[in-house]
Amino acid sequence: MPKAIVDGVEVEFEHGMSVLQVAELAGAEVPRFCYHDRLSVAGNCRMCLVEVEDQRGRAPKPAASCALPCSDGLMVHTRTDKVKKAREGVMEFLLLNHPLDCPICDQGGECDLQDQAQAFGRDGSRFAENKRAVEEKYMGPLIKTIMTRCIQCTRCVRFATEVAGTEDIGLLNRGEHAEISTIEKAVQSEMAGNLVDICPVGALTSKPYAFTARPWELRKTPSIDAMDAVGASIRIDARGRSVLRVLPRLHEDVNEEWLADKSRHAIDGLSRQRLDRPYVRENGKLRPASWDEAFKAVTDKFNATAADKIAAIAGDQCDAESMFALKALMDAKGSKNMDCRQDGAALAEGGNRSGWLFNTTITGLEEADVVLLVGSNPRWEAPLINARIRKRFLTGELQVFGVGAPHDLSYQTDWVGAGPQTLSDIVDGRTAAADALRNAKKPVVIVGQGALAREDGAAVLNMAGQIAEKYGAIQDDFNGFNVLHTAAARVAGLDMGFLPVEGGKGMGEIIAGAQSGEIEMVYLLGADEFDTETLRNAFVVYQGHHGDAGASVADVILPGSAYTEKNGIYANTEGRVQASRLATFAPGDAREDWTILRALSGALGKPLPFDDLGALRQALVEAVPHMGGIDQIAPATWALPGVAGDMQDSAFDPIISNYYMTCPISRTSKTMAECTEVYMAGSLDQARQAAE
Amino acid sequence: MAITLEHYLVVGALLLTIGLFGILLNRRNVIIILMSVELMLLSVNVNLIAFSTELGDLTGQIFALLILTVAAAEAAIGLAILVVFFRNRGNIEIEDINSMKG
Amino acid sequence: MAEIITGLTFYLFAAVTIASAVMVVGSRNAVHSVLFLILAFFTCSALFVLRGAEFVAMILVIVYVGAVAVLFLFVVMMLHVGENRLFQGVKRFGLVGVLVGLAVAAELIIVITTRAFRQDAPAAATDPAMADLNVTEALGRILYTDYFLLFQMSGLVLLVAMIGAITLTLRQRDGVKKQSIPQQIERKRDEAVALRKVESGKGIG
Amino acid sequence: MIDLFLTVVWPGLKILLTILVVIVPVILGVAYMTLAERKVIAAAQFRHGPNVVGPFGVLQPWADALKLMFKEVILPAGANKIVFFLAPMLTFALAMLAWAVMPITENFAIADINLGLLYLFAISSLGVYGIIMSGWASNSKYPFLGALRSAAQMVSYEVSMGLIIITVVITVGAGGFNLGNIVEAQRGLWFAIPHFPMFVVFFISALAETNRAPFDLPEGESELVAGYFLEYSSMQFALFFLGEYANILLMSAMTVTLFLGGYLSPVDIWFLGDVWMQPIWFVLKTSFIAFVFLWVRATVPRYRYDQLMRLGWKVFLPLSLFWVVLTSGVIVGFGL
Amino acid sequence: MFALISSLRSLLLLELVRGMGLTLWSMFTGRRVTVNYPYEKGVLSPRFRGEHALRRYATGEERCIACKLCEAICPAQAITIEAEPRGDGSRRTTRYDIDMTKCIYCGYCQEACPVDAIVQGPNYEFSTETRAELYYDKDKLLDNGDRWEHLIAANIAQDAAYR
Repeated sequence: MPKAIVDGVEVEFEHGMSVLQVAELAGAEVPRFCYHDRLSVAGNCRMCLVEVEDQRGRAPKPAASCALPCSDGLMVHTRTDKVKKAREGVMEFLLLNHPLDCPICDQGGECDLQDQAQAFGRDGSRFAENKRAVEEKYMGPLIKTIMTRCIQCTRCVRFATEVAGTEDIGLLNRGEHAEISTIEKAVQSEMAGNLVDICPVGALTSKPYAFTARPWELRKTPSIDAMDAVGASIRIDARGRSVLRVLPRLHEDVNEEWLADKSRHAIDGLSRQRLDRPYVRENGKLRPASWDEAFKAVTDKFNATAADKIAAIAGDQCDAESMFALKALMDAKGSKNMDCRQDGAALAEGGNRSGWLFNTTITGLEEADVVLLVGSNPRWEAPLINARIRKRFLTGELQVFGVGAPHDLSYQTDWVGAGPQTLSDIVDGRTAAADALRNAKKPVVIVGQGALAREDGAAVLNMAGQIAEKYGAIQDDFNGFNVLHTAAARVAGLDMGFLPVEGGKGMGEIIAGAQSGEIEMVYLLGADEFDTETLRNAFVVYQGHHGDAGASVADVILPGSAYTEKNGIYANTEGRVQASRLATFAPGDAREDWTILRALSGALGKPLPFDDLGALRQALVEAVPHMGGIDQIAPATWALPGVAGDMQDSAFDPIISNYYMTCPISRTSKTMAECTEVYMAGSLDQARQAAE
Repeated sequence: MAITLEHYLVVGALLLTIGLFGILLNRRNVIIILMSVELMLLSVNVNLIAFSTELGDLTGQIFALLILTVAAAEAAIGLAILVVFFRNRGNIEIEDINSMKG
Repeated sequence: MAEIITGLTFYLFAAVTIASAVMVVGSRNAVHSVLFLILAFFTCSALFVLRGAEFVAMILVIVYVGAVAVLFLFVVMMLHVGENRLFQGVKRFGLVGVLVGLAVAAELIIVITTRAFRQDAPAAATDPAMADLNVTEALGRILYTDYFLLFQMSGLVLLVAMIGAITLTLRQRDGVKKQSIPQQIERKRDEAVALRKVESGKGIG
Repeated sequence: MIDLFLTVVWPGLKILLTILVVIVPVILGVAYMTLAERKVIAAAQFRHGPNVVGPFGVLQPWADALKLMFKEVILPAGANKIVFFLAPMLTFALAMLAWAVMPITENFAIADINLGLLYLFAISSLGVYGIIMSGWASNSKYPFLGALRSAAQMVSYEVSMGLIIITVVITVGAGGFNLGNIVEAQRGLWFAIPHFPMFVVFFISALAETNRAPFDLPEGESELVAGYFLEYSSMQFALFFLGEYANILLMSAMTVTLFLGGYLSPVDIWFLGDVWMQPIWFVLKTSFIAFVFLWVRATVPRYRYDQLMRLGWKVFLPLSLFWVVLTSGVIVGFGL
Repeated sequence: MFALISSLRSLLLLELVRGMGLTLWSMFTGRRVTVNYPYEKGVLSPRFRGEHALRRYATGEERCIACKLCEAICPAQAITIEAEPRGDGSRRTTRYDIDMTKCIYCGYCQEACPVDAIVQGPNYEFSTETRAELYYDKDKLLDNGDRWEHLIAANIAQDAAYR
């Protein structure tokens, strides 16, 4: 390995690294604005100047270290007077036109420019002319622009172009007149929020978060996102009892350092339409009640109803603990009617755990050479996974084929068909996709919920599995068969078997039973994503955090907590077990979900055998051993999933019709409503015009 | 309503009995025992005074005064011992003091 | 009329005395016990006053209430004697206690009710020389004549008690700086102050 | 009916009236003592003192009283409720109780009892309980420390006070425990003159007994915040305050009675020695001693606690003991 | 001889008597030096740190821009600020509370303020009858600012040369 000497410290580095990376390896601090690990090198801020020296002697001028490949034996000096002076000069120039409005800037306190001006800048400016001013640009409902603060690092341009795949931002004009601008329309991406993170100054700031808080006021809680099944690592910033913003946390195997907009901005829904006290329905109307009254109502009905007439449905954002507690409660009663597949997806029917996991893993996508999307729109169902596919696509070694309704996925996709018929064709080797798959070294099949949540779902799943088997996606150290989930709770629910077993009723049968009177009591654990009106005839207990679909039909409402308000375990679509952390307490009388179930079990006279979260987790891990391995993926041996059978001819419907509203939280979020208005209802241009 | 000697004697007898009970029933707190002793001495004083005035003989009152001094001395010494014991042992429970039997 | 008032006063004070005596033994809090002890002494001295023994009554208040009980209170407060669990040892000693107590009470009642002591009671043995003196003076006269030795003895007892108490509780603590007034006073300026020429930037070496 | 009135009600009323005749002026005096203190200390420090409420601030005590009455009663957490509320009442009641035997004129005292001096002494020795109880019941460290200090201090100085009282009693001779007799014995010569050192020692002991500067360690603001009544507020606090000042007045009256000839006129000319002038002389003398109390506070800095104890046990006790011996020696020796 | 005199001196408490004499003398002869407070008042420094006030610009626009620096620096954590964009998009507070019972009058808030919005004015007579009145909100503070503006502005101008 080549070696370099940074400030007298010898380091080994890999070939192709830039001087900046090598210096960082050696522990030297090199300031930078435009350079970003995950973006291409622009080299236009000049902040990372260092002196380099080789056998021929010291270079006459300082060099921009981010753009200079490091060579063997190079000597790098980052602390010489010359470097210091150069940085001060660069800093002074950067600040020439930067307004010193830190007191009203939302970036204040976490601003790269502020920090580096303190650390590397001079104490004053010699600039006596008028500063320039730049017109604000409209970048959509999530991003607020104060373009005068911009230092033209072009990180946002590169992010939009490279990662988000929407070439909406560009640098216009030259010299004094250079400015960042949207070219034709607002940034049309589900990852637009990342622009705020990536901007080193306060030019792009979060619009919903504008002026609400300062970074030093916030209580930062590392946690896990539950808005989709990716399980991105997030940091929840809260003040008092309200969550003010969510930022991504670095997790190379899941979200790198990006975060999707819904995860980031739906949190204002956490403070709206909350269930903060129990309710009981009396004479057709819900009235506020005490916990005791609510428990009594539940107990009376629960004890009076036969076990096979009671059913439980778990929602999409439940933590594993509460599902486990509910399952334990149902087991104690002897009821087998429970399901965690609200959309009725034909998962866990035949096959084993490998049949419902994203087996390739998210990082595994970076080895794939052909991807076949079956009834899936990863851009909406899992924007971060979509970003990974795009990342692989940009290397030029990936071909993407899709079966289903065509979407713009931000990379080139060949839509080879619309429905199950195409799958049979591929198995029979009849389409272009089949040829590509045949030639692929690591083919990947991604089955979306749109392909499964239909009556022939099991057959479709089986067919997709056959494709994977036939084209060599199932290898010893590689499994190219993937199910892409949309619900954060789904994998954990399937893993622990929150399913109808041995004659129990599944989702569809529960609904049918409720309508026919076979099911008298339904316990909804945060379940809102189906037509709850079908449960009108049954006695519905709704335990959840928002007054949404489930609550509207409920006879008893038990206020639970949202994913930011509890310590819970989630398994993402890969099967990666992750723990979320309590960032704020649930409002009012609401409690953590498992405690409600525990208390209810006590009221029912069937106390669950755990008194604290530790004991509950222990019980959970005993029942489902791999739930104990936080941030690990338990391996699953391959078995062909699904049930072979006839398939209908209808096309795959997309499972998500509106990316911005998929759960009770995002449905109540004002920001998400605005995004829906702008991006979904097509009023983007009107909004843009209005802004101008 | 005439107050006779017997009245005082009854008061003295009751005080003595209460003091005795205090000593016998209390197995924990030495200070209470000391106080009970003081109560008993007080009852003796009541008797002495009662008889002294009844009989018109001041000797009773003299004895009462002497008992007062002795009781004061006893209290001082007793409490001093307690303080020293407390310093060494950290409590003054009778069960522990028993261990001084060796 | 006056008799009724005296009688009522006696019953009042006697009742308070007995009640507070009971509370001394039965109170859960040791500090309360001491406070009740004080009350018992105080009311008892009132009883003495009613009986005409003012001097002893006053001395009782001054010596007992003013000094001895303060000592008790001090010790109780300083030692943090927690709760007084009265009946803790009842199982072991309760029966004995009740028996002994009842026996004593019975004996006393028998003695009182039989009035055996009355029979040989001499007539008022008042010394004619003291007839015109008040009780205090008479007391003084007897104390310093007939009972002078006893008086001296009790003084000695007090002295011994004082010495004992002091030696018991006095503790010499090491490592405590003590003031020595003579040393302080005798210190001269020459021993305490020294004038030095200090170079700037060097300090005193 | 009339009989009952004559035998019970009328004597009772008379006693009540007599008590009021003494107590009301005492309470008024106590109230104005607080004003006087502030005025005297202000004067010594070149200040004005209270001068807003009424002319020269004469209504200040009433304003203070009103304010204190309407303050919130605060009971500290973990405090012993009964003892906590009992303590200030006890302090105040004892300070008032002692006035029962104080001779105001040669034929007026509420209760002219033989052992008046002993009674006075006994009552003043009970004063320590109010303090200890308050300190303990507050369940707080500072009051507790203050109470312990105060109790130790009061008990210590009581010893030398007792010996000085014995000196006075010896000097008076027969009936010496009667306060009236003591005053009458001073008709020729006030005891302050032959017993001058004891007069000084008694006064200083009185300072210590009432926790006044320079012996106000129990309430030492700098270290114990306010001492035993730190946790008190409202009327409880007022009672402590009144009790403290009533004690000052009491001690002043006691000093006057024992050493300055009580109600006697300093000069027996014209009408000045008449009986009706006696209360005036008594009040004047008492006021003077009370003024000295304030004057001392304005002058002398606080003693250290070990110095205080040293003074009490190693200076005053031997000195007063020596004086008892000397006095009795002189009386026996010269056959006085 | 010296020892004799000194012990005599201490025996007769001469020093004490002299001290007492001094106070007695000053009681009757001393000139009264105190200010007769409610009717006369002392002179205040322009830097005096009294009751807080939020100032406005001459246009009537409030100065505070909700930068929260005062809240951050307040050592007693007496200040609570909440902000959101105002209708015109400018950064303004929706809530500006000072708990005067917590305030230690250190003056850091006015030092930290980039726009001289929060200042400690010359008023020191703001005792209240209830505790609740000491929890100042934005209206109260702005009202203070309006009331004391002429003095505050004068003080700031006077002190400006030393900053």
